[in-house]
Amino acid sequence: MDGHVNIDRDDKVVAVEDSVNKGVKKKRRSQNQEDASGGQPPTQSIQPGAQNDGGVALDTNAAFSNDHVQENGPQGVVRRHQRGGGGAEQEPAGSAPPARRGTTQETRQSRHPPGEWEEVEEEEEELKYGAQHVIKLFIPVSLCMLVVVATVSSVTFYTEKGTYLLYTPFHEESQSIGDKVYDALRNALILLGVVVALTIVLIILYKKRCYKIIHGWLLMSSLLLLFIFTIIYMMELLRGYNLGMDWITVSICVWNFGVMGMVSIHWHGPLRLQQAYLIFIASLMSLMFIKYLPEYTLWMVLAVISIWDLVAVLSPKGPLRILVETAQERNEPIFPALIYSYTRMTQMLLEMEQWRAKLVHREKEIPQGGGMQKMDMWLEMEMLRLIPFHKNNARICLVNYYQLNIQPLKLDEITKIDAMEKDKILPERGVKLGLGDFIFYSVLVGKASSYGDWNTTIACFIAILIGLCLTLIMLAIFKKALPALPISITFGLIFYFSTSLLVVPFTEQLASEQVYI
Amino acid sequence: MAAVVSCVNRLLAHIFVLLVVLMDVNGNRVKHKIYEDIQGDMACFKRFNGTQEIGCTSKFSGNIGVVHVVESKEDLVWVYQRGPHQPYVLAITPRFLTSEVLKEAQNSGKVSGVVVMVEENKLDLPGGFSGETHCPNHELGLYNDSSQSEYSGYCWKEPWNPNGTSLLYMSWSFPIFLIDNETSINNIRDYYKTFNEPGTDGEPRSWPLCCMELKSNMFGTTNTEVCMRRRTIATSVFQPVNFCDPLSDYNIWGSVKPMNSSEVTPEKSVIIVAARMDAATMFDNISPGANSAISGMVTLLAAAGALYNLKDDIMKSEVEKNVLFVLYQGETWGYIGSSRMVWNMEKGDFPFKHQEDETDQISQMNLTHIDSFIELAQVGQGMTPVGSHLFLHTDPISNVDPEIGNETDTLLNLLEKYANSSGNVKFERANGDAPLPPASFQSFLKRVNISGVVITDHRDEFKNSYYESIFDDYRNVKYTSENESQETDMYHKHISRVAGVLASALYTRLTGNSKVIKADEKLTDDLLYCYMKNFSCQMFRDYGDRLPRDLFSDKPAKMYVSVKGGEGSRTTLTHLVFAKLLGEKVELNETKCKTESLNQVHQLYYFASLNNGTCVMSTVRKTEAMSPAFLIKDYNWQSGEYSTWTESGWQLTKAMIFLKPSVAEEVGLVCGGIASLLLSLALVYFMNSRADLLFGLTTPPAPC
Amino acid sequence: MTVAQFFGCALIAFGPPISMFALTIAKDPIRTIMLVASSFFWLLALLFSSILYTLSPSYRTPSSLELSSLSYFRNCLVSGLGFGMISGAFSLVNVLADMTGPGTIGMKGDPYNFFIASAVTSLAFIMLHVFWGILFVNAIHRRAYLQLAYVILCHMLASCITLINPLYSVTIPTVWILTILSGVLAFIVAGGSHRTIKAAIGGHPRVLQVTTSDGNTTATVNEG
Amino acid sequence: MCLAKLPNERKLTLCRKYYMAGFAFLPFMWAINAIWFLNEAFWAPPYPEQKQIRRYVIVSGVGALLWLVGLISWVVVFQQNRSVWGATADYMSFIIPKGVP
Repeated sequence: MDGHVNIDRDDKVVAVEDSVNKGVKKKRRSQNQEDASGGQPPTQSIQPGAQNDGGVALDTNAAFSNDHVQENGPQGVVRRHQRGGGGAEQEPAGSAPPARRGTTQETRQSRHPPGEWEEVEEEEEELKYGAQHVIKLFIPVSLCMLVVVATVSSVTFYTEKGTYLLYTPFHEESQSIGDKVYDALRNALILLGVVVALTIVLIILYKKRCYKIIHGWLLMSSLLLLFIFTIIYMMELLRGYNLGMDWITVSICVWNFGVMGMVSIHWHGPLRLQQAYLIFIASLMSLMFIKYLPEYTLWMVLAVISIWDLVAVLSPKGPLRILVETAQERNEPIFPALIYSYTRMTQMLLEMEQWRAKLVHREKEIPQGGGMQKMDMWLEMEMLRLIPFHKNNARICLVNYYQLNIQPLKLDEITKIDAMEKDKILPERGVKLGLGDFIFYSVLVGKASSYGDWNTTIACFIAILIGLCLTLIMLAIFKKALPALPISITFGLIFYFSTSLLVVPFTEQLASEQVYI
Repeated sequence: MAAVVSCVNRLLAHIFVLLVVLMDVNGNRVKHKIYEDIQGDMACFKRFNGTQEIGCTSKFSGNIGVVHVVESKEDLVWVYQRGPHQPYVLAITPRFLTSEVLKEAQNSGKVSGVVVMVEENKLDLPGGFSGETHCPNHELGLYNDSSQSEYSGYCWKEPWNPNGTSLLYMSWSFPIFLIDNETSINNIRDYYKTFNEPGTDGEPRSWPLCCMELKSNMFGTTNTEVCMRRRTIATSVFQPVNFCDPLSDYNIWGSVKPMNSSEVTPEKSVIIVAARMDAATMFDNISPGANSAISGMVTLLAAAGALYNLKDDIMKSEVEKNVLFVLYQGETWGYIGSSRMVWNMEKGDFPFKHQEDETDQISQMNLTHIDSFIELAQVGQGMTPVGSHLFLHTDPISNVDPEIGNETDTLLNLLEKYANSSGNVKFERANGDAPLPPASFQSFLKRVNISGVVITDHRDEFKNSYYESIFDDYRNVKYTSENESQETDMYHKHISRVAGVLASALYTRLTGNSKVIKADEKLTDDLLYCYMKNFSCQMFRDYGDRLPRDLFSDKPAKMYVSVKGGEGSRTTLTHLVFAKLLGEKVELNETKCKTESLNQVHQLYYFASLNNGTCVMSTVRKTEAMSPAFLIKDYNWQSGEYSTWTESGWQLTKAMIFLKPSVAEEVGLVCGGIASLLLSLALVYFMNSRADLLFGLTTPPAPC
Repeated sequence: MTVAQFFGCALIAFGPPISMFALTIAKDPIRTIMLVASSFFWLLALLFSSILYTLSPSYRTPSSLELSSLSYFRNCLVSGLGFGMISGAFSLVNVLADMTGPGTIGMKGDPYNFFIASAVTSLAFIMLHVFWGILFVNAIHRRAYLQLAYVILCHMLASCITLINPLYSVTIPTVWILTILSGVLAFIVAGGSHRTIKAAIGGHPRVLQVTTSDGNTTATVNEG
Repeated sequence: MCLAKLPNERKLTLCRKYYMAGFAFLPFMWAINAIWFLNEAFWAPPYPEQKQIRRYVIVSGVGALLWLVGLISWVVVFQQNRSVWGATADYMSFIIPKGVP
């Protein structure tokens, strides 16, 4: 769900140029107008972005900061200059995007806000711009939680214990809390070990550039999830309501559902559908966790994972760091598919193809002097206009990618092979929330709801949303990769326990006595 | 601010006090204010056989109905003719637990459930009530209709069980719950009085009425064939659903002399002394079976104990006879235990398949080894003011064979001799031209001609008017002990007398010389008390000191043969007691006191709390009692050869009582809700669209 | 089936706030975030006060909760709504959940109209929170301490009056009177009057203006 | 992904692929195809490939509907006759409801 509405893809670059050439103020204006257009649908090109992204690409810089250039790195700047030059030459060749850019510039002129309000308005416009993205994250997260909570509270299967994951050998049978916690701790550590191991494996694979393996693996896992887990889910649903069903119907339904899922996730499909699938997968995954992790272990795992997350992302030698560095020096996206929605990605690719096509058949128009490498430059800068490169976002992706990777079953990792092969140079952009985060948020809320007390559930829900908010804000402030789990999960845990221990007795007393506060 | 708070508090102080007094501290969830749980552990459940299903089930989500307490016929009439708020849940007293009432309820279509309120103190027993048919186990018995014997029709003319209502074998479309918990019953009555009871002129009350939800959804349906098939399918596909399980438990048996495979067992050498140890009712968790099962069982145990005290001279006697004491399981449901034993004997793997390698193992036994068969059926009501008066039934068909006839005669004579010598016991031969009453013996006679006798307390029809019903408890056999061993009680004396006579007769058969044996009255009394009144009695807790505590309830023992993994506590305890009675103390410590395999001639049992640690060596063991029908490959379920009874599985059975509002109120509420939504929508929309005019542009609230 | 009751009460209690949310707030991300944030702060306050409750299980807590949460941060309409919704949810959601069963309340001597009463009262309180939000903000930035006092007193009165439930005939009218009163005050403070109402009913909508007023609120948020 | 930005020939190929795939017992794919390209097929400003797209959309829409009807009727029939068909029905069952003949 990269919230990047096409228009600001263009404008941002424009903005960048401006800021490079003419300085901050104008650039800010550019942003105003970019949301002015972002705020209200009419502009055709904004439409998909505006509605599509359940979640966000919170383009940090655009949203909260005024200086693009510094952390774009020298190379970025250089390119921009080229682009500036090239763009200037090629403007007349009225290809679609330049034209679009033209129009936007005009609009910007026309919408110049009156003088003394400017500051305030810009302030709030920026804020709004960021807020939009936050909301775009809220929606899918809430949806995912909704699915999980609904299932948990309606189907007993996911709350009754008995069978456990292979990774949790200690089943908390004993009565004393102490032993339970001890078991839970050991389970959690084992799980953590698995996670670390997997991460390292992945790093190695990635370093060795064995993309094929990784993608095959991801494909397999998504296949498993989409078919087998769906069957289980369906079965439990039917069983919960004691409905009979025959194999023929079931197989047809599952076959259709699964294949459509694979197609829309790994190939082309309507964005909405794809997002729906991703949400569904995430919730399936978290349901599995709720079902197959012993009670205390689950809480412990949540805690341990978010701590480990913190370490791995922020510590200088954390595995993520390494991954990030490699990703950056290779200047390539990190499995975009691991992210809630990467359809922009495919779309970019398509656009890229368009560009190439155009360029190829426009080759003659290119000044003969340059020849091939000129053409390359062309391509490159076109790409740049298309998708300006943000380190941050790449890193955020990574963070989330990593989040994904901790699933013991690695089922939620979906990717797009041709995305990798077509263009190694395509950088990911926008803040992406990994499915992993979805899963863990939902696990927390779902688990809270499994005790049948709605106050707790609501409390956890709000706490997590707030945590998410804070994460994004900090992202804007620190401009460095931040793990998405710790804050939210910490809040969630705090509020779960405090609410269920302290608040609920109080509120239930109040409710049953009909005392209002 | 604080000042304000404090003053307000002082202001409201007295209200606080009031509230704190008023408010209930526990369970603040509003749920607890709405629902009241009613005892729901004694539900009527479903059973299946090859052709039919019996019992009751509720809908998947439970049956809800307006509670109507039935004290008299009029109440029923009111429900069927005037009651406007159907469906109803009838709360009846045991008097109304008859097939007529239930049939009427089912046909009226106005009843969604029935609750039977059994109050200990003011119990109005129906004159006679038995869930069984007139001819218990007729179909699977020796004289079933398909058999050519001239006695096949006998029972229909002269029913053994005239009080039989066949209630147990009927299928009901609504759940039936039994409630004997005081508070639950009082709750039902009180709420009924406050909310539901019609006015004096039968004027029905208006909503809200107090309703009841009965939830006892049975998984299985149709018949054993269907539900077993579905079970196998479910297991093969995904995690299993126990649509139904075969009735099964264990036969418990032991021989006086050890039967070692090293020495050969002579033909016609084993006297089988049998009793059945299970009873049934239509409800879960209650099956007292005082006369139908316990009387015979305890007699057998007492006789075994008395006989085994003289084991020394039995062992050294030259007579090559042996006595096999057997407690059969599941006899109520088509002679499961006995037919299984016969089946195994025919297959030649009773008690176990012969292991080549093992030296110390129990010898095989088959039908030819059986000398004669003595069965203790219901003997509980043979108590007369002067003593005991019992009847000896024999099988007219096998007696036609002169040899068998003679053997039977001698056996009867022997018994009568000792009865007379004991003075206050009278054994009278039942009508020689009548077939046997329902008895395990029949399973053997179906296969082999052997002499035998069935000892009962009735000549023609059952004395027991509550055969296989919830009322067949200690009252039915006039057992009066309040705690272990009371001299005043006559019943245990009666049982001991019979046991004594039996023991003496057996002693004579074993040794050839005669001797009058008295059974231990203390023992019989303890056993009777433990089985009929308090299962967690001292004796059982001593014997079963290794069993989990929760097996012991202070209710009477549940004599129902359950399914595999069902409640086997009474089997286990009987097994232990039996082992102790038919075993000798050996000097082994707890660690040594273990048996490697069931095949061994002697089994070792350790009782930690019997004079601080006793190891007992005994021949008593248990073999599975599950109908052969479930072991024979593609057995034809319709062929009434073996018992095909299965019990349905279920999630839980629960009952609760609550108040139900009128539909009008609910509709009103929904309308109100929708109205509030729409109104607010309209208002907010208006205010939004006209915001500029509403909040005049004069004062835009400056930022704080 | 008393799912009907569930829907009825749920709509009664949460219909108005939901429509407010849907029409005024949902389309503005910042406000939505504010909504969540404010409810979060309400949670914090509740947590704090329930700690007091666990320490001393008396009814002092409601009022002290109020003070604490009020003293926590400034509110505006949105955050007021946030307060209202979360408090409404906390007071009602479990009751609603229990309604879904087959039965209704009243068998054990509780009033029959328990559900409807709690629905109506929590609606009143949600609205009260909204109005208080508006009044409070105005009071703060206009230094109008009378308003401030009114808000606090009103809140305490409302909360304390519910202590004498289930005397609905007393509590519900009082609470609703307070609600209407505060509503009118809030309306006036926000710049409304009978004149403007007339104008509004007669006049034509001008959407552009709405955005500016939005701007102001958001600006408020910015600083608050 | 956003169709509007695709070049027409790509739209066509995509639509065709979906249509073809639908024949592998994938009515759902047809349904998606129909809904997804509905706008392109009927309301979008006309372009050469539109005619074909329209055809595909219509066919797959109809196909999907037929499948839906067929499936629903099958389910109804099965549920009606489950108890009648006895063993066969049981063996065909993915879930056998509890307590229902």
